[in-house]
Amino acid sequence: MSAHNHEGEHSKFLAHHFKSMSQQTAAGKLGMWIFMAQELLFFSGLFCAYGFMRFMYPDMVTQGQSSMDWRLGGINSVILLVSSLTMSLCVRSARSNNKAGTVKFLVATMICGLLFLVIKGSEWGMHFHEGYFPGKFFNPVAHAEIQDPLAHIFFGLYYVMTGMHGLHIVVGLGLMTWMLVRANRGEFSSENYVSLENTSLFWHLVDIVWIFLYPLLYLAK
Amino acid sequence: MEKRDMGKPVLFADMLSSHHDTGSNYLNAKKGFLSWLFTVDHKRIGIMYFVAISVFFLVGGFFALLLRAELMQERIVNATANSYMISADHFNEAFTFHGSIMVFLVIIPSIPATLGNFLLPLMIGAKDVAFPKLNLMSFHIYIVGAIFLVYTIAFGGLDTGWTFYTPYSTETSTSVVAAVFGAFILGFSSILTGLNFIVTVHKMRAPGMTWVRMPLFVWAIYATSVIQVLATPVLAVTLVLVAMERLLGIGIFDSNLGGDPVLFQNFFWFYSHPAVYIMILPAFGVMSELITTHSRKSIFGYKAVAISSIGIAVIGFFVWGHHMFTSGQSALATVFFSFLTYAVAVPTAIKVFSWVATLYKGSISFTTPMCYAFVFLFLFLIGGITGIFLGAISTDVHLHNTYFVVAHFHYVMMGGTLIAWIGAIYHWWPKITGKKYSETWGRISSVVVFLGFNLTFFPQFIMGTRGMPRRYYDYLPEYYNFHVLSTIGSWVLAIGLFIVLFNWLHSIFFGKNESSSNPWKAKTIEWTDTAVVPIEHNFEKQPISTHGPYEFDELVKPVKTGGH
Amino acid sequence: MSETVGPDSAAWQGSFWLPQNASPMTSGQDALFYFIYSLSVFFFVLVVGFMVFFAWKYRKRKEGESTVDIHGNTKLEIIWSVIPGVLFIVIFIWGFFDWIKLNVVPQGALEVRVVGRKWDWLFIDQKTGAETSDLIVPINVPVRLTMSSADVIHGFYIPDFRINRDVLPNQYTVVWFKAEKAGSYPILCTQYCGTKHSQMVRYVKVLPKEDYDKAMIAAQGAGLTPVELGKKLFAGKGACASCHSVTPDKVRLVGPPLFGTYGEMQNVVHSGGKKETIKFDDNYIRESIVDPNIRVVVGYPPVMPSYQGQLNDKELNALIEYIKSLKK
Amino acid sequence: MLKIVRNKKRQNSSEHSSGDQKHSHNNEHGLLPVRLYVGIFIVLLMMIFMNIGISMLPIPSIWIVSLLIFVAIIQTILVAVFYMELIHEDKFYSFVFGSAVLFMLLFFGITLGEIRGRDFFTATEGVKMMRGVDQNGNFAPGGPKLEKKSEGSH
Repeated sequence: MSAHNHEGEHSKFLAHHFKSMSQQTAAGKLGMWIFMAQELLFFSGLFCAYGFMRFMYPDMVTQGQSSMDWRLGGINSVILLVSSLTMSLCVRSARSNNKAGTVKFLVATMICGLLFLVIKGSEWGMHFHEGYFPGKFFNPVAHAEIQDPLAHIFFGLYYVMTGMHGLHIVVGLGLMTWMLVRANRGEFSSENYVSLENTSLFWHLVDIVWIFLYPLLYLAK
Repeated sequence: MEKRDMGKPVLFADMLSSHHDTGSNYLNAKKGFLSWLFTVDHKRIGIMYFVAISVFFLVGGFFALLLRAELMQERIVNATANSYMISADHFNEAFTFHGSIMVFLVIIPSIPATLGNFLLPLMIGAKDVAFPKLNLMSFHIYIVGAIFLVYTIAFGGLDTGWTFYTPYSTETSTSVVAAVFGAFILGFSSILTGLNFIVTVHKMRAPGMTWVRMPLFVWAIYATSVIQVLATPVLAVTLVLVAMERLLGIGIFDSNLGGDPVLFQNFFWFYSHPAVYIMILPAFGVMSELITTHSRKSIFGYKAVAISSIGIAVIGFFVWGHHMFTSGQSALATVFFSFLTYAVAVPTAIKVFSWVATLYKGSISFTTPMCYAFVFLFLFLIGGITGIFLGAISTDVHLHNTYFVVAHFHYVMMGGTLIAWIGAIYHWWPKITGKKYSETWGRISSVVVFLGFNLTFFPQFIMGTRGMPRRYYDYLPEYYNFHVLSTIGSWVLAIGLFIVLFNWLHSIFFGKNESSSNPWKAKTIEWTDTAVVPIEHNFEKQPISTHGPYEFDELVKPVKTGGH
Repeated sequence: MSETVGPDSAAWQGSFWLPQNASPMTSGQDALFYFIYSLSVFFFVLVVGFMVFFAWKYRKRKEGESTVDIHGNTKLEIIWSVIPGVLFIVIFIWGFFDWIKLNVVPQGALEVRVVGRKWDWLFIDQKTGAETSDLIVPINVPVRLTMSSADVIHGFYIPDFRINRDVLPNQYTVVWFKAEKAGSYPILCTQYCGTKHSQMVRYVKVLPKEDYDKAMIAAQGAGLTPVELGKKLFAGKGACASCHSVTPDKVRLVGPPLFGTYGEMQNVVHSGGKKETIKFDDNYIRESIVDPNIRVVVGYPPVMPSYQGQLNDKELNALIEYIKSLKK
Repeated sequence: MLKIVRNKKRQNSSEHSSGDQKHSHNNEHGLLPVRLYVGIFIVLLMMIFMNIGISMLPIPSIWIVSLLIFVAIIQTILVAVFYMELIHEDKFYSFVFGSAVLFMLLFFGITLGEIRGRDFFTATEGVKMMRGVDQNGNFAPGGPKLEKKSEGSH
């Protein structure tokens, strides 16, 4: 990384309207944290809908959850946790100017993300196989164990929550591919790491949402 | 209904810069249509928002006149759906169109996007907002969402009102999913603008500018941005759930599938009440600036006015239930919401009293912005006071969903935010365009708007207390005279607003150039440290903030005889 | 839509602001309304007075004249925060007690079940089972309305009794009133519910005790011929009148006009899209009532709701007889 | 909570950074040791299995749900504080995240609280899931029946 001296602290990443790199980094981080606050409230709407459904139809929800396979959910939780670890280590290596480490951990995180999507897709496939389509398309096949017509609400909300979460994982993967390109170009250093750290913040938030989704959808009998 | 605002800025900018001889400024720094469309200069983005919002305001206003004209018609007994000037469905589409355009496209972005964009960096001594490209993206998202929403409502015939109440919105055959998607996109523009402003205020203030040395407009925009960031996502998720409700039928809000319509109202109003504070808080900020500058007096109780902005923003999140007092909401929630509605009324009262107290012992010049400030104080006072009627749960039973509510929110939103927006545009007109506007026509317009406004909406208060419900296109005969009065008033109001528009257009094309960089002799940085028309990077040298925003030259220490 | 237009533009009985107060038990809010009103006028005049006075007294006399540097006065600021605060709490508590009275139904109230449906009301008297489109109640007797909606949210609002509650499709909502003045008072819908939201106007008819009993017996439709019962169902319970016209001029409403159509050939379109021309006979009427969207008359939207399970056979036959009787 | 963690972190990072000679002087805050990340990872892993264990307990479901949510909140705090570097960031970011969580809980509390209290005045007014209502005010045949509770309440 170019050795920069103090008075000419005009590294090539400094935008014209910022006075110093530290101001630019701090602004970038604060912007991302506010975006995290906004994402949190976006998911809060879905969790509130889940709370309503659980209050109105307690027995239907437990019956609906009987079809959920907590083992697959557990594996997904572990995968996302591993991806969180690798993401943090990726940022750490970027900030200690270790380009190889950054790329290595970034790729590991993306693999975990893809694995998560594969498992989630297979779970959806299982439900479709049983005929548990969301909302008005809900017609469980003959041998399916859930026949209660009201269970379509649980599955409707299940697909919306996990679908929205999956969409955020896809967005996260897109961000990470862009980060991978920039990491290969060697743009990240202990001085200019804020976009990588923002991607990691986004990924950790997606992990936090799953930390709440998993017990509420799979475990809360 | 195609909007041709794109062409306007080109003509507008060339006209301006060609007359200008004072070297390069942000208007003539770059030429051509693309230089406007892809600019990251917060001042140009502010102007583009201003042009777009004015065009949408005209479109929304046209539908308001259409509604008023239909309501003036003589009553036809046993009227069928299309026995009046416009059919029942068209009337429903018209009030939905009027409501959606005015709320989503005009009044929420009006002051934060135009003046917030233009003034925030200037007022805190920054070169630009924290994320200029994000700022441009917000504008493009706004334009895409706006065209999408206007198109779907116009051709899809949306007739659910701007509130999309289920189960009507989940079972009507009109284009609800498309309109909901349009509003979803617009929500993002609001969130990203709010995010941009919060980071700008926190990280990019001029050296020496502590929080108590910031102009009150910046306080108000900061409080508005906090609400925009924390409330709009809940609207986004509500709209996603309504779209899922219609596409997949997931049954959260639709009662035929086991959902609960009152839950939708909770979700919707959790955003929409803070949204009305997104609308009015910037107007408060503008008022603090206008009244202090034009009465040459420092604001009365700076800390109280600043903290009350934040107070309104925070308490504003606890009061949404007063929109649902008669909707079958639980009794405990009703009592809780009524009490907190009064809690949020106190800071608003403090602000109004502080403005009037600022006038005391000032040197008040009746320029056009000051006329609009007085019109704001008068109308907002009526709007705020009628809110007290609606806050008490027992009087609200009789007044809920009647024309009393229509008059209340028009007094607060149009009498408040729109009048403050017009006053603010007049106030900063020399700085934005470098042109002089005609003072006499400005004052005439403020009088005509004031008279037209009161003639339009005061009869609606009387109709409301007498029991005329909202969103009616055919009503009982005893309300006829009030509707006639209100329609005539709407014409006078339209004339007033057109006078304002012509005044601005005339000033752009034929107005004389502004010679001084601080015509009102204000003390905030955007006047004192910039050229007549600010250069592209706002300041030649980084301004240092040494004094409070309202220490005017004429201020003199009060004589030590215990004078307060 | 109510054929009975009710008292057209009777002189306005009521004060300048509020309509007449025909159910004082529930409309105790007038006192609070006028209390807030007087406070508002006082504060409005006070603030605007100060504004105008300051604007005139301290207008700019000459350029750059000096003004006093006042940054605030905590004593004054505390006063003008506490006074509104206290007044607001007084208003809140007063409103709260009135509201409790509004919601607690006295014992022994007359039970009436209200069903709001798209663009009409139906009142079912629990004691006699009578179904009427206008609410007929005895004078000086508390009446409790348990309301629910058959499709979207409607708003049940009687301005003269100061009661107003949304009518929800998925839960009951309850209002009560005790009319103390005979007469006819409009019922209006206050929650937007579609095309004819503004024409769901019905009337509360407050009658002395004996007239009330007579009206109830008539309303039960005992001893009506099938055609008369069909006519009552068509306008009342079935709310068919809100979409089908029965007048000789065959005016076109939401649904096809029914005058003189019995026995005619009608071209209809199947739900699958296949067109066909059939005779407008008993079976087609019965099928259209029970399962309307199977074969819809060409040129009309398939929006008719199904009455399956809501009209028993006697009522179906009565309706068919009534439609048959609609000819010159 | 944050304060305790921060003090604990300060001692171990000081003896760590003294060990780790290379000082990158310009970044505002030191790097957390890799061992800390892996340690937090293992703790979080334990918590996932603890959650699965809780869901197997034979206790009433309201307890299960609250325990699960409690464990999830602890996990969230750990991820936020260590993985999202809140520990040595400017305290304002924790304030932003905290206020977002606060507004989320406010939204939950009032909305879900409101649903419970609807039949406060009259028993029938409560939310009973009824599909479309037929002429006699009973709900249409397809919907779940309103159980015949006593009409006359206080």
